[in-house]
Amino acid sequence: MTSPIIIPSLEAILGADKLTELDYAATGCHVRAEAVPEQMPAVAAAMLEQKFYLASLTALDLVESLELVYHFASFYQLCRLVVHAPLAKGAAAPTISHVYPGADWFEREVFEMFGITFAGHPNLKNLILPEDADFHPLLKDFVASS
Amino acid sequence: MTAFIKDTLIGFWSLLAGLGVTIRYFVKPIVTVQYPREKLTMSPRYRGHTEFIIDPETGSHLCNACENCARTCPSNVISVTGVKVAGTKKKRAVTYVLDYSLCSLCGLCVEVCPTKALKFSDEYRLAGFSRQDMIIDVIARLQAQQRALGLPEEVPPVPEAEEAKTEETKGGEGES
Amino acid sequence: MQFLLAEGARIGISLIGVIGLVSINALFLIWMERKVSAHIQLRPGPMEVGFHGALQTIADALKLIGKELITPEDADKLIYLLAPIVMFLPVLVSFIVIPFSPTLLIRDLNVGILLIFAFSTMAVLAILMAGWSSNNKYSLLGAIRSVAQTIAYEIPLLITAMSVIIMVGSLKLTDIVAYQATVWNVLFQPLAFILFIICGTAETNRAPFDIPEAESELVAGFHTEYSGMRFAIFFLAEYTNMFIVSAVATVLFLGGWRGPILPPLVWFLLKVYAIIFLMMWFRWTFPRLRFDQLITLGWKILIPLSLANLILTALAIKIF
Amino acid sequence: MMLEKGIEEKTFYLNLGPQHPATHGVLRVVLEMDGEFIANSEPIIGYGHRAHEKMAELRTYQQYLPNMGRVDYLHALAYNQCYCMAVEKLTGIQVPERAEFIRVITSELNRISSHLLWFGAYLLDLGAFTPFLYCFDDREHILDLLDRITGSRLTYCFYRFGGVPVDVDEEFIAGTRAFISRLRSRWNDYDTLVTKNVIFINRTRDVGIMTPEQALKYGVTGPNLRGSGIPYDIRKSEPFSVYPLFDFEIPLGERGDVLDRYVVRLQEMEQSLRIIEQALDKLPEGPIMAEKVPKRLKPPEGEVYTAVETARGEFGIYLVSKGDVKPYRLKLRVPCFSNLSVMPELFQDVMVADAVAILGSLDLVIPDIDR
Repeated sequence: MTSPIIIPSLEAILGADKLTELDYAATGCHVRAEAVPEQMPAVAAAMLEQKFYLASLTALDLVESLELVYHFASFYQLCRLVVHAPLAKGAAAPTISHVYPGADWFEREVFEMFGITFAGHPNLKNLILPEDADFHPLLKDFVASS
Repeated sequence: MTAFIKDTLIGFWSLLAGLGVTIRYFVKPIVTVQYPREKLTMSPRYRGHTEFIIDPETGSHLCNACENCARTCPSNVISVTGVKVAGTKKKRAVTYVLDYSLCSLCGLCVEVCPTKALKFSDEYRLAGFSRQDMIIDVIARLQAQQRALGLPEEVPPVPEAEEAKTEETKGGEGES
Repeated sequence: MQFLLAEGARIGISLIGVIGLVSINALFLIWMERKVSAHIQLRPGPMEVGFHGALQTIADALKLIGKELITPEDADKLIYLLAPIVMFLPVLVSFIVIPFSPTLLIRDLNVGILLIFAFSTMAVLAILMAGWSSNNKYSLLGAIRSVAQTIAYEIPLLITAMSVIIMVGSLKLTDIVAYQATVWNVLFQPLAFILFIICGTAETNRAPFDIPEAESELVAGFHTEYSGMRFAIFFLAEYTNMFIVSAVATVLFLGGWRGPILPPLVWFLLKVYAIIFLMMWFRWTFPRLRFDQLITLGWKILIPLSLANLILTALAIKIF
Repeated sequence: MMLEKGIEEKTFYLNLGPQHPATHGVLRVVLEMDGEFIANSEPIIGYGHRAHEKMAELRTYQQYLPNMGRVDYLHALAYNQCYCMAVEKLTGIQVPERAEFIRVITSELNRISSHLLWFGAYLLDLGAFTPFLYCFDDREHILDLLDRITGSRLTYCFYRFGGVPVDVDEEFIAGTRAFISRLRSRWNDYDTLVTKNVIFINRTRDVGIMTPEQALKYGVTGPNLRGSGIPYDIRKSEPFSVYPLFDFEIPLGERGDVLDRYVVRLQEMEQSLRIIEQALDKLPEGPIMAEKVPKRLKPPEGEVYTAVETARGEFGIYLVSKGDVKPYRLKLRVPCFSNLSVMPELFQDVMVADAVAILGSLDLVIPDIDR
């Protein structure tokens, strides 16, 4: 297993019970972490220190609630980390764009597609959708017209 | 200073070498195909729109209107209706219409067909003047092919006593 | 009175002749450009209209005549309309002194070569007018680039021409041709010839120096907003400019109309079109320079080299 | 007022796109210009948004296959492969080895065609028209080869869950071998015409330098990252399919400038040729389709992330299944999205001409960004 290198630093932030090692062959990730959105800036800072890049940031609409999903990976070793951060509908999550400038666009996309606001984001406006679009297409209650 | 002169000379030489390449190509024969005058043969697996395979035994198509293709199609291109043929328990296609303007050329319809009734045509001149031109009546196309081969033309079967289950077909008149 | 009439008729005929030549030359050159580029790129080029597409350019010209002339709303209208004319007229004037053959020339001025250089510089003014008046940022950038780079290629162009002129001792084009009765100047002045071709390419705003129009950066540069015949005039001027620069190069370095067997006019045109082919060949081979790189090239390489060439020529003349 | 203060210094805004010769697709970049220099820039995207992620939730797994040819249409087969791998991982379908070989061969051919197109289009950005036609001549041969087995020339929809639907034939193999030697014979011309050209070198060297730190913070991947000297190639570092069986190198740049990114891509084509050559040599016999792949796929509940190395970088699919015939959520992690987001940093205080050179060197496919 190549994963242990990141586990100590994450355990310090999240607690040991929040981390699980996954079967890489079946899931494509080595470690899964459960976090609350408020911990994400700290997690991101820890990951950047370990020279991980932010592969993807997205969200899931679980109908009753939402969940932010962060994928981190490294240029230097094979290790993929997925962080799930559940979020109540209507709640705001703190931004990590000051840690990873690349997260800026990912957060804007999540904002327009799921309606999740990111507190502290410098430029939270629609990225892909038209500027005046006030709908959130990737929510499950959004019905595609055709 | 000497480095500057050297760089300049190397740079100048690189330009001449580049000119050498283009002049070599200048005298080479052209590689393009003058399309309406010359034509290429389509590759054996070219995915045009679908058409019926003419069964050598019956001289007709094999479609039993199971609608697997219509259900599998990601873009709802296919509308097919069939009726039960009198005397047998089998269904047979009466209409088979493609709205080719929606097709994304995935080929799933051909793969999913249980009776292997479909194949890709090698028709590639598919431009049209309106959306109507993109609606392809596969049965009419089959009939045209049968005429060309001198086979008896496909006659869509008449429904049995009970009324055939008809489905909404898209578009208007098809053409071959 | 009779003198005036004769002179008037002469000017009239020349004008018609020049305009005819300019149009036919442009039609031919555009066709030639298409064919040269096509064959360099392994394709046949226009093939449909006329024999090997020979009439394609005429079809295009007719199309351009039929097109709407668009004037942008906030354009400086007078300047906008004048710019193509300012671009084109100086080009026509240059034809007065070009010696096509010993007999075929309109006016054999004493300052022939100066006249051509003086008027060809006006193209920059036209580009500035077009770019400024279009009220389009791309056009403006193109115009500014054009003005900024002028000195970089104009000075070496003049200095290289000067080395030939001090050899010959005359500014008259026929004198320069006469001087090359036995040996072409290019053999005495190979470096000057190369520099002249490079600067001449820049002078005509052609790739790799097509910086004011740079289609991948500035859309179409200074003539972005021009359409129809107004655009066509810029086009016409570009190709006529090519002809003039090549004609000057022919006169200065390649012995003008001189050559065995064939008539002088044929020799002259052959040489001119050979140089034009060279310029086309450049265009379809090289990437474009950045505009500060052209200035660097001008100041750091072309000007020192041309000055050195001038000094060497002067020394050689003094010694021998 | 103006006269008292002297001439007021002002910046102006310039729209690069959405209709502009240098943006290959409908990308708009708003440039705040200080004369010829760029003071600030902001890319504006979304003109080609087709809601691919939403479409995934409305279609069955099979029906989503053709979409994968249309996200990044230039390296469609890698996307196709990634999606198939994601679903195969989720359902536990084992792909026969011959099918994996065919996938690698076709995907690498597709990578070369993508790089060739980039090469031509990039030179077009720099004002050289002719190399574009030369590499299209080469690319045409790849399209013919792929047409021969996939049946289409651009929007391939070739891989299926569990393998490939069509086997390669002798003519394809012979044609591919002929193509390999043909392309190798062209490198010299490309080098002479472009790579060694003094104008080209001056236009690209030390322009648009991307540091490894920037790449890390923005999640830049692919040749853009490798141009900055980081040897990260998913084919090597996270081996998928049968890539571990082949011997190939990861070309690297040193300075991270435009020229390095160019050289990396050019060398990658040669490495792809090597992979194809080895794959053709080692091509095993056997089935091309896994047995018993259900016609109506219903993967068990779970989530999976798969990544492949496309011509532009890491393409990842994050797929969540709730045991339905349709995916519950499918996130496409597209390389160009991150590669474009770093662009404003590279555009600091460069000229318009350089901006075009940098934009082109990032090798963006706009529909890939917009999805």
